[in-house]
Amino acid sequence: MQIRWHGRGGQGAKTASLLLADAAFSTGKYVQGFPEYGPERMGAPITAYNRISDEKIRVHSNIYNPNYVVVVDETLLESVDVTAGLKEDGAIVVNTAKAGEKIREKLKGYQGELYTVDAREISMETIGRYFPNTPMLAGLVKVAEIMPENDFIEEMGNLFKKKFASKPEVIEGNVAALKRALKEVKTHG
Amino acid sequence: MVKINEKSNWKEVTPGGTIYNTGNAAEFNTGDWRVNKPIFKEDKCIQCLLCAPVCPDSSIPVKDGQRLEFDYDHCKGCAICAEVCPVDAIEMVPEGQE
Amino acid sequence: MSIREKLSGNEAAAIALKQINPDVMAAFPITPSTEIPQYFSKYVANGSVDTEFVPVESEHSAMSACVGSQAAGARTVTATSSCGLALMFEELYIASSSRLPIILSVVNRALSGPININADHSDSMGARDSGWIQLYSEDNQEAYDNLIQAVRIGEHEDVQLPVMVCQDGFITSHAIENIELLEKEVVQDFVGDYQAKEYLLNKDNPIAMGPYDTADYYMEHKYQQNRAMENAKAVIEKIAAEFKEISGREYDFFETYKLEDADYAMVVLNSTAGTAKAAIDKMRAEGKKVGLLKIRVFRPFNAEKLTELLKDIKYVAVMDRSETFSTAGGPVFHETSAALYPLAERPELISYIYGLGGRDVTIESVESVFNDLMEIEKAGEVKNRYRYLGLRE
Amino acid sequence: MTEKYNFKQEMEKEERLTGGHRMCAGCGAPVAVRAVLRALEEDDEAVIGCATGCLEVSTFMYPYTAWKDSFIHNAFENAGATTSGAEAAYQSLKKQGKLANDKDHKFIAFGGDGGTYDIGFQSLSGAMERGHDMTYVCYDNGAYMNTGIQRSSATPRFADTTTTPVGTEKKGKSQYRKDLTAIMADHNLPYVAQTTFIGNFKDLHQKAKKAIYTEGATFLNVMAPCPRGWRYPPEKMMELCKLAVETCYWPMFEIENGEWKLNYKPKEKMPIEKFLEAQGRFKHITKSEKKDMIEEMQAEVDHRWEKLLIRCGEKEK
Repeated sequence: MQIRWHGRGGQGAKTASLLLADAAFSTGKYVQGFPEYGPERMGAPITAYNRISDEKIRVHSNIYNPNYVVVVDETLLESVDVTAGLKEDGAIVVNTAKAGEKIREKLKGYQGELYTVDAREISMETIGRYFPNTPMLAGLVKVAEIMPENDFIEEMGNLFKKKFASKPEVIEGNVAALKRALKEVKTHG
Repeated sequence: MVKINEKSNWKEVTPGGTIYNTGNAAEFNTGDWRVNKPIFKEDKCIQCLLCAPVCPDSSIPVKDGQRLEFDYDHCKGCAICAEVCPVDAIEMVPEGQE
Repeated sequence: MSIREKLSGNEAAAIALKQINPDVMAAFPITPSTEIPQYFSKYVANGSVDTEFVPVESEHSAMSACVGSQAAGARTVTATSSCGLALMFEELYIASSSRLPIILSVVNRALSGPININADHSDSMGARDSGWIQLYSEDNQEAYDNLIQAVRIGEHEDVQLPVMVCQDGFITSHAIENIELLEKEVVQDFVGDYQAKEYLLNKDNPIAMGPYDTADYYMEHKYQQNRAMENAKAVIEKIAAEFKEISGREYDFFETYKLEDADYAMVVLNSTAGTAKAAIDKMRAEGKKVGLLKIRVFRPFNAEKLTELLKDIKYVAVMDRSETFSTAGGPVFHETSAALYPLAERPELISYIYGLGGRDVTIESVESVFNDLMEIEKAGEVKNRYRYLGLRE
Repeated sequence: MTEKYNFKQEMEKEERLTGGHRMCAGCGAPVAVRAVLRALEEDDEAVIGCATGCLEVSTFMYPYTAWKDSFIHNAFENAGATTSGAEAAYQSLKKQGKLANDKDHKFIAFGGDGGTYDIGFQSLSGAMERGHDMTYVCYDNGAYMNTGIQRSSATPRFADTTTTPVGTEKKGKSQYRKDLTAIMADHNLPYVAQTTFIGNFKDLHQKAKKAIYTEGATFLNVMAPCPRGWRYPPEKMMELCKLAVETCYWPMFEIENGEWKLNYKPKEKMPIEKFLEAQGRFKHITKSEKKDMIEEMQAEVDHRWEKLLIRCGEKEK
């Protein structure tokens, strides 16, 4: 399974790809998580990738034909060809509060499945700040059926404990964000 | 000069990567980095121009002692200008919701 | 009218630079090339050149200032040795990738450590892949002639690459020998005025140099450098032909000495070539069919020509005055071997590491190498292909 | 030679740094560059050298450059030497009559604190000591931001950086910052100044003008906040600068031909805590119960401020 993340520098798309690799790793999968490195700064469009497989992964190239695309920042739909190479039987998960048809208009004739997550609302109401990567990660796990939801929540809880060792107060909010996102992913066919 | 892009072959890129049309970053759009957008309220503006020097993206043009509309091709929406404006003549709104 | 003189290699290099009359020289002293900026400063002090001399605080800054200067549109030169060249390492790559035809007079010396001030080629051989054209000089005459030609080679519009001209520390840099100099006016006519096409000080067309180059462009830029190096081959020949007209002296990628009918040959560069010629004369008088191939141009490496010259030789000793610690020979050996590989029938190649840190090379030591080759022929097999010459065992 | 500062007129000057560069939203560095370049007379040409760093890689990504003037980036540690080489070329070509002399060329080098205080310090010192007719401008954001917020010798004590992380045993950076402006003053340069962004940029403008139009090697140290490294909301840039000045963490002063002059003296010195608590990188000391680290830092700020007052003749020794 190949996944491509579109985000902006500073929004955590790279972190999300690394967290996803961690979570999938915990289920015994072979994983890759890597960003495309460049000199881009905070706010610039960036790309990150995941490969998840039952077999050892040997390929070390970028991903050109992903099964799944995650768009962490909706405004990227205007400037980046997010569905480029996306497989017809794949799916795209977009962070937006907008209706599915509004988003589909921007996807340049893409016919495959579209899912949306209102990561802004979820993040603000659970974490208290705008960290769209956490809900988007949950959205993707649900859509791509990467692992059972309970295992995912448990594993992420463990990861957050390590990641936020110095600020344990944010762990609960992040876990809540995951749970809500799992429930609130909307499908638009 | 021929426009160089990532499809240009080795004969077309400039030797040493030297650029002959300086200042051509103006052709590169960073406006789409913006998540929040500054809106210029001309009626409130007192033309003190304090917003102009603080812009990291050279996106507040000044002419004849007056600041003009934002250069939205390059503004990244950092909001420093809105913060320094003494009369609230710059309002930040989420991009796409102006 | 040539001028007969007796000069050390450093004096010869300094005079070549004086006659070239560059716009800027930025340099930092290091043994054994120190005398070159010293002599040059004197020319500046006495007004015999128009050059702005920049006495920088390190070799890194020397090459950095050269990059800034040449980029600004000035013909720029410097000189260094050993650790100085090593300190310039990063800048060597930037100079060549920025396509700046800077001229560097290298007086070869061993790299530390341990610290050692005498001749070997570990400095310039370490820089062999930095994108500079490399010319090697057997004596003061060649150091002088090569520097004058280097200006035209590097600045040629098909090339636009920096050139380093090497000679052996102390062995030639500090030895007084006969030399024939050209008249200053002849040299100045030969090198001509420098006019960069695009440069920082061009007030009508400002430029920007030294970009961040992403993976989308970097390889194309590297291939351009590769093509410039390829173009340099024809330019080197053309400039040599023109130089012959003003000097009567002939230059090519390689110089051969009694090679044509030789069974045993030595591949070598810089001062040892001269000693080898003397040894060859001695052995030829004894009826031994020995010969020499001297490399003048190591970058670009003219593999085709080298193959043509060596293909019929039976045994070849390839001499390296620098280590690679590959345990499989030095850089000259590697490149010679690679060049000959496509031949169906190849000479037998033996690698010698020799003369490190100034270990002397005599007629006898050269003879011993040829004798080794004859031994190998007699034995019918090569027992040890990677050898050290003159090592106490 | 301090000219009257006509703010409106200055703001109408054509930009010499265009938009379209890839610096972070809210970055202080391009604000510093714009302000320095505005000090150039419109008719004067400039050759600009730049050390590797955020500013360079983000303003000159092939095939785009945001710089309108001639520009050269060489490496990280040699903006001083590179620009000095370009200046030497200018002197040589001008002297030989090889350049059309109808326009003056000014030479300006930019470097961050990494390229200036640390890896480029030798090259800077050499270029300044040789007295090339150039201005070196450090945009000091107090850490190696380009490589991901590692400490530099300009980083304030206690700052949480990726090479001085806060842990159970360490409370951020152990050392106070290097006083580079004073070190440059000790090079006996004709003009050295320290400034940042205040109000309508009058102080920065006048200092840049003096630095560029004083013959010989001159040095300008401009504090340029980094929202990412300092961890503050980007829109607060001007507030951060004001806090740095009002707490006397970043005093504004100049040294003209050896004469030290204080350009701004707060009516009442603000406690350093105000500057620290505005930044996430000091959260571990401003939010902890123990105030001794803040007191320590206050003592050092006070000590340096007193020393500066004496140097500037504002106070008896």
